[in-house]
Amino acid sequence: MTTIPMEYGLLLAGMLFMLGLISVLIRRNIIFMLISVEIMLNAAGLAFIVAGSHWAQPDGQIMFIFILTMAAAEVSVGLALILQIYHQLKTLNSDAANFMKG
Amino acid sequence: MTLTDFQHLMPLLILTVAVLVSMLVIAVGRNHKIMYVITAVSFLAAFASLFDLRDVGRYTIEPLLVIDGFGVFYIGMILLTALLISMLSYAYFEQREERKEEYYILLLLATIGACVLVISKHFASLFLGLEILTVSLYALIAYLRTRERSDEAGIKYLILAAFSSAFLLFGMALVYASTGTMEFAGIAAAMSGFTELPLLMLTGFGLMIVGIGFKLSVVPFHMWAPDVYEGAPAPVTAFIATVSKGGVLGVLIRFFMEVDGFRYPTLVLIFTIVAIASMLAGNLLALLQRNVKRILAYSSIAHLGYLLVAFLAGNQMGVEAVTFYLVAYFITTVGAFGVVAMLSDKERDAEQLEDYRALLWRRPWTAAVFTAMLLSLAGIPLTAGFVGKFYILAAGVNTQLWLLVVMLALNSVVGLFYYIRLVAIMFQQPEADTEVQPRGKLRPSIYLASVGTLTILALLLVYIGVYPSGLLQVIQGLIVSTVP
Amino acid sequence: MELTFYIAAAVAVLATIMVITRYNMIHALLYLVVSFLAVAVVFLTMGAPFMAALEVIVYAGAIVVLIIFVIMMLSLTREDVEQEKAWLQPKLWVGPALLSFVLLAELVYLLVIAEMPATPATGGYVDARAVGLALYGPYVLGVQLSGILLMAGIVGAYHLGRQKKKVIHRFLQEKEPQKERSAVL
Amino acid sequence: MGELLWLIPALPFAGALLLVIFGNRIARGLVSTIGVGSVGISAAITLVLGIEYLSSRPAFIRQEVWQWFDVAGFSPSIAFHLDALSMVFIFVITFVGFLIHIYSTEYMAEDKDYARFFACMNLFVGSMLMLVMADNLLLLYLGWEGVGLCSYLLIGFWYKEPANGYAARKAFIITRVGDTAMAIGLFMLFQQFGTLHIQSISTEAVQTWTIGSETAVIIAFLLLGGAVGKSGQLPLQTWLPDAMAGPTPVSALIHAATMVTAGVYLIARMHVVFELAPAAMTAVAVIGAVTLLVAGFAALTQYDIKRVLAYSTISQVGYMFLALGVGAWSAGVFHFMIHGFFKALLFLCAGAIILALHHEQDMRNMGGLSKKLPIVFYTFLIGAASLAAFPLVSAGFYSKDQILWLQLAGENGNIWLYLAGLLGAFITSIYTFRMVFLTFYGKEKTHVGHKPTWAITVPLIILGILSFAGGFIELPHNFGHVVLFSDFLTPILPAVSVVPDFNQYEWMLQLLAAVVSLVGIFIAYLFYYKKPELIESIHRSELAMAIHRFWHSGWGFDQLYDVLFVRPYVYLSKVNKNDFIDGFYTFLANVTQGLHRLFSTTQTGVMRNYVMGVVVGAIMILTISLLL
Amino acid sequence: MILVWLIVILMAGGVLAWISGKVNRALPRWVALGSVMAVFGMTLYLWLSNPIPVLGSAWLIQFSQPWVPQWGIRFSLALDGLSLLMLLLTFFLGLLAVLISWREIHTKVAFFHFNLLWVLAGITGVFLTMDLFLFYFFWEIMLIPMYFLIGIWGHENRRYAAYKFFLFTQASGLLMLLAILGLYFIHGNQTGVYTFSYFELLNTTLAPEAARLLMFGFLVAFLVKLPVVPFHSWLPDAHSEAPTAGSVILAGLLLKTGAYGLLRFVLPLFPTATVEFAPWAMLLGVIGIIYGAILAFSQTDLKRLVAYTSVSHMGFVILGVFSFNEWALQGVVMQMITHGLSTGALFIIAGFLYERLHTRDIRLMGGFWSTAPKMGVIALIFVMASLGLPGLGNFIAEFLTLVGSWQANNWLTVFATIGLVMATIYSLRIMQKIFFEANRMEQALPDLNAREMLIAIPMVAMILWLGLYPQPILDTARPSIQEQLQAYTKPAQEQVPVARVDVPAKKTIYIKRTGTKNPEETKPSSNLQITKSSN
Repeated sequence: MTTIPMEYGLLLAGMLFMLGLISVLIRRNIIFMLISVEIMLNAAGLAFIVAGSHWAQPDGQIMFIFILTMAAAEVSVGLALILQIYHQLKTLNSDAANFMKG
Repeated sequence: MTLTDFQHLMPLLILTVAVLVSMLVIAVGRNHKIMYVITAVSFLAAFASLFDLRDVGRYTIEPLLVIDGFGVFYIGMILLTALLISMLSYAYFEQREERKEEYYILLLLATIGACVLVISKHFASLFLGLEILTVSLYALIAYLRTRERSDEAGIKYLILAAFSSAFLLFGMALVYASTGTMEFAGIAAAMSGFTELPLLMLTGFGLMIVGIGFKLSVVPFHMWAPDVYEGAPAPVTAFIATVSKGGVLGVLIRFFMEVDGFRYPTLVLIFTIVAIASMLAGNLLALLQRNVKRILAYSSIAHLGYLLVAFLAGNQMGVEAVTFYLVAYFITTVGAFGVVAMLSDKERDAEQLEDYRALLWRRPWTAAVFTAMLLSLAGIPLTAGFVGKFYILAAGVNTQLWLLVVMLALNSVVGLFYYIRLVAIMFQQPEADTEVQPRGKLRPSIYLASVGTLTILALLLVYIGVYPSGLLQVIQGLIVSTVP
Repeated sequence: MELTFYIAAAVAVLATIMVITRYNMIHALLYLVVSFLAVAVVFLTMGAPFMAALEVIVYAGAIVVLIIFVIMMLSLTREDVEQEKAWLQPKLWVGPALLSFVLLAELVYLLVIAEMPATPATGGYVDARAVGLALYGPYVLGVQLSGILLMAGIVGAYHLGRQKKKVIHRFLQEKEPQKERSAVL
Repeated sequence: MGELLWLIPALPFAGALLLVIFGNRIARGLVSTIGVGSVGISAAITLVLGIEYLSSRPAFIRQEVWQWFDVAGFSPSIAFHLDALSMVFIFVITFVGFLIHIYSTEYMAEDKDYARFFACMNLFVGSMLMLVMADNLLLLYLGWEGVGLCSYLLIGFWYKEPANGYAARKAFIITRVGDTAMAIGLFMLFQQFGTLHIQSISTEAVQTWTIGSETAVIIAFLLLGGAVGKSGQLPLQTWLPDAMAGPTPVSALIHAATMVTAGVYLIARMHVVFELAPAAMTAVAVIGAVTLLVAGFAALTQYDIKRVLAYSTISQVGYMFLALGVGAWSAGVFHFMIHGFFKALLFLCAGAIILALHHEQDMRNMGGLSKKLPIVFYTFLIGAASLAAFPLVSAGFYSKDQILWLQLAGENGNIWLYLAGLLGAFITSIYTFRMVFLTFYGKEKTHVGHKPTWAITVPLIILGILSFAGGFIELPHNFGHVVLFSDFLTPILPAVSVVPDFNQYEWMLQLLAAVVSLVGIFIAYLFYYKKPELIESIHRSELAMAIHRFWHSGWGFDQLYDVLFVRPYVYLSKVNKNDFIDGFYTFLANVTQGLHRLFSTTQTGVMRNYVMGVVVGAIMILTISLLL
Repeated sequence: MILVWLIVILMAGGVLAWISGKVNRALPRWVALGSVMAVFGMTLYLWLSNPIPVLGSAWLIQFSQPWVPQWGIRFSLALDGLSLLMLLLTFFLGLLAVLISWREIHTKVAFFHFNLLWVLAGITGVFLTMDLFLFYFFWEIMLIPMYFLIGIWGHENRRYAAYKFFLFTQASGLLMLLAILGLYFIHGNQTGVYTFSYFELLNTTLAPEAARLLMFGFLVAFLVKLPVVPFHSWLPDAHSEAPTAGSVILAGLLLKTGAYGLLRFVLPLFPTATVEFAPWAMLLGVIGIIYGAILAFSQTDLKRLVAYTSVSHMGFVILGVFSFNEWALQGVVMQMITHGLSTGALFIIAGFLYERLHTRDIRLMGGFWSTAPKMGVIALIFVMASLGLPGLGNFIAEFLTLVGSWQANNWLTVFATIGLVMATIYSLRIMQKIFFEANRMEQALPDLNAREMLIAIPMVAMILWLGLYPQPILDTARPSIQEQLQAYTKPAQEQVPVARVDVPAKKTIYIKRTGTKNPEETKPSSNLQITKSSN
């Protein structure tokens, strides 16, 4: 069980986190951006699990549950908002939502 | 969870109950006024319940929460601010076509989140409090969903906040990985062994700063602030500017004081850079801005920079200064956005500079209140902002943060320019030919809430500006005993 | 067990790369499910079976399904995929990707050179029971707070997601800005 | 009697005050009564006091009116000091002033600013009296500046003409340059002695300084600066010819008889300091000599009658400086008095002529006036004789002769100074009688309008008598040896010590001076009356004309100063009108605004960019973590 | 308590004036007039009933009340001769400011008078307070209403001028605040007593480096306010764009707060640092004198011209302050008062002209003497005062300053004296362009009316009085000046023997100088002795 060093777990989490981050940066579709953020949150959850497993504590997993809750809440609000935006702008292009600047 | 635990969580319980009651009331029948009254009363009741906790000392609800003088004061501050904002909201939303009732529920929820933040002593409660606050804010910002700008602001805040939350979480995970605990005290204990932070923990802290910095809207995580301020309804903007930031700052202070993060030059350097950059960028961005809400947004960025100066002082005086300044800043910001809200109409918020031209001659009292608020932001005597700024400078000088203090002084001057520019516009002579039609007025009873709130705020502003020792006493009394 | 971890990790990374490079949203979501499943396997290897289950149910299940629902509501067409392709031109993503790689490199470097704390004697396996005990023991307040969090999400989603009746009327009123916008796009 | 002392300056001041307040509202008769009366009473008091003084012969009379102020021992008073020296000056000021006031009632009769004129004149007389009666240097400085102000106001009296204003400002500013030097001198004196009280300085200076002590020399030079400015000596003489823009009585009173001799007074008053500073003494003499020559040559070429007189004034004051420079104090003061009489006379005559000729001042347009204005002619002749030092019968002869004699006989004398003085005397008689011949002889070129009445003629006659008879109170050793005047001054001003065994040559020198004067007159007669074609032949020569132009412009000093000071100053001022320092702040403001624009571009409103911002922040933080 | 009343009356009067505007348009003027008269009367009474030379002590009245005890801030006011004089000037000019605004201000009369009175209240506070926090408090308070005075009732370019004024003074003020805080903590760390009290802070011992830095903090604020080149550039704009009353208060009072600050705080608090800095400060003063004079000459806007003359005149103040002797400081005090009067008067005349002509461009004026001789005479008097004509107050001020500064630095004094010539140049230009030459305007200029004479005559009387018998002023200021100088006189005496040894015999000047530092001892007033014997 303890054969997997924590570095590897954290590295995996880091890579997933960065992939999500890249996606947020390069995607213009708002839904994609939301998905990417979910990937990042998932990666952060993974990091907690890894750490929790390292310390053999349930705390990491509990944090994961909380992250899960938050992700769910956020996705629901986010999707509702995206629907709203789509109604307004007739597009999912995040760059189109740039009325406010300067 | 024991009964004493519940007693100590009374303010939060009251708010939670209020949320539930509100939902039930909506289920029965929608009524703006009732919702408003429930909200206001619950804020008041929650605030009143704080008086029981005056001499709480340090009560912990393991492992998540700690209730101490610091927390009580911050909760009180948050509750009062939320109360004032809810009072301002009434007239504002009365004019809107949108459904009004959910707003109050979300406001209550967001306030709960902020309260949890300032009494949390564990990453889990920190995270949950922050997310309750944030998720409520998503909806609050986009509340006027028929407005494009409101939606735009909402989605920007949502994506960015979630994005930064991910950073925060990842940072927490790293810290947890490094120390094996998520409690502040545990982390502090783990850290106490090190003179230099281990890299893993440093990385964790770094990523956490990204998340926290975003919520505080300090440079370089500030870019959302003006757009969100502009897009959100004026009372919500006030809420973001005050309660949300105050809560985050509260937990930041608690965490940093607990782990004594000021020992580590890397962290101090990061915060110093962030503070200076915030002051500079905030003020410079606001300089020629023509949108009042954006001006206030940029100015809030700068003010967070100022607050970080006192925060960096890292001693008890610094904490007091931050707290005092927050009080002043809350009053001022709520007052300013209150004026914006009051002047707003059905179509749009009163956010263009043009809306304020010659305001003094049209609505002298509103203009006077706004002027007082702006002068307070600028740190001019007779206002709370002056004493606050003085306190920050004193804290900075005391710890000999000369660079920061001088930057603060110079930046205040830049800041002064746009505040008095706004004042000057209000004081301009009205042009004879453009007779400004007073906007359709609401029933006086509805206005009363706004006017009363603004009056209270203005009086408080001047009172604290002239006689700060009362507030000081409270702050010192509550914080002295509990700052670790 | 080790091997499982490496395979699952590789799958997760690859699937995620696929997610972020797909033009078709549905394809991307399917890869996302794969990625989540792989991560669930990683959880298993890490000794967190309960979390693995939750990952599959909530992430791969609920959240992705929710997204798919929304995509269906929006009734995306072929053009949207083309659109997505157009948005994902290299010149647009090279800069941000480089930036991210810098960050990634820094993070990886930091994680690699960082000294990991010594592992405690006990094994890493934490079963559902331990998690449950902790969750409803010390963390019960957290659970309640999660409830409040979910309530905030629900109320928010409800308010924002409500279909308005006045939409048509409003668009009719504001024909002019609408045109301007399409010009911008 | 001493109690009345304060009235002497106070009355003219009171007159001025009354005229300023009520001048525009009361009749002209009343204006002249106040204006002339106040000075008249002052003159009367002076007379009474003078008699008193002569009979009792105290060292001095001092009257303190009030203590001006007292700061840490610096305590000047408003106090008057009357001794022989100031007596002479008061006498000249009040009497000549009185006569000129009377004269002015007619001269200025037509002017609409009649009251203003008398107000200024009264103010001037008051200030001048203050100057000479002050018992401390600060009060003296008050009078000193006060006369400067009045000079300014009166030169620019006809203010509509910008040139007059220019001349007025020039006078004020140039004299102020000298005053500045003097002020610095006062600072040094105060530093040395802790007081500005003249008597104390005089007594302490002797005890403190050795002869030639550096401080004494510096102070003496600084005081000399003030004297040079006020008295129109080189190098600050350029204002005086232009000062003729004022009404002629002003020129007579201020720019001939009294104010320009304030420098003489100052040096005489501070003679103790000067005696301790031989270098400064030499400087005084040299300045005097050079000035009298420069001004003399310039006077030769002027056509404006008043300018001739102005240059002649500069030149004559040069003589006084010459005298002071060799320590012949009383000779200098004597020449001041005589000069006061005849120069006032000449100016007043010129004024009468100008008035008669409808404000024509160019001598080329005059001529043949001897018949038309007989009284003016004769009195002018007396004055001219005095100025030209016509031997034996003119007062000027005696005063000037004494100066020339002491250049050789005096201990500090110098043959070169003497020769300069002699040459000056020669030129003086030429230009003086050039004036006489051009004005009164030859054809009448301008119709005579106004004929002078008593108010003009009486002062002329009185001054004529004084110019004639004034010389007899001080006669050389070899004829008469009357020393009334120098005796009178001796308690105050030490007599010049004469080189022993030099007396026998005195008659030779007197003869020489007389010859020089007469030859000068003859040359003037030849060139300007008998054979005017000689002049024309000179005018044909290029070189002569160049010299003529050079002299006519007052040796080019104006142009020089214009290039050296005026233009650079004006240029400097104009070029920096908008204050380059302000430019720096504007630049700062612009930089700030530029930064604002720069920062504003980061707020694109595009969400991905904001995400990028967060990422950049994260990179920054991680980089810092890595590096530290 | 009477000191508190001074401030309270003004502030309350301000509020009352604002409110009374709702009742009647003219009422605010009377309210303002009444309150300023009241405080003026009170101050006059204070002055006349407390003959300072007799009392001989520096402090007449003190008032102290805890304000923010946690920080050691007290609401502490105290009156000495210096403050008394400044107050008299403040209220005198305040009175005139109300009077000149009688006709000039038509819009928002009530609010105008509110601001006017609050500026005066702020200035009063600055002159009275003996608590550094309170000082800064008042220092800032007076800016806001002043900003409004310029920004609302000013001329064409008012907003720019108002910003500039505000930003300059604020920026410098904040640096002063830092210095105050530095001093506060240093004192607190030394003694354990954290207090802002002026009297307590006087006893702080400072390391040279710290003293230098703190002094610069204070200096910057005061030098900007004074203003000293190169910090002067706000002044011409503010002065020329402000309404007449604003210009009068700016030139007459606000600049004086800088000079007052130098005297009251910089000199006694940092004796060693100031001595080090003195030559530079004096150099700045001389540069100011000359630079201001040169710039004044080429200005075509009358108010701007007068503003630059202020720059020049204030150069004398800093020159004098850093000479550290009684003559110079008395000169400075006199300069503060007389400059307030003379420049104030010139601004008032500019105001009169602007009311009549609606221009301040002197190129368009000329020949007004013929139609407005009264105005001409009064202008002449103040122009002469401005160039330092003896017999008028400014002369006493400048002469004393220069006498004093000569003791400290010869060459700089020489250049400062040259400034007097330049003063002549620009001053005469005022007369020439406005009152002399031919009239370039079509209309004839009406002469001063009774109200305007009522304003002008007292000023003329004052400036003459100050020129001819300034002793009451000097006596009033003496004890406080001696107190500010206490720290300087001692080392001077100690240095005497050193000077005598070091200086070669030839340089008699310097040996003398140290001797004359205390004329009471070395020169028992030689003037008087002779007087006695001769009479």
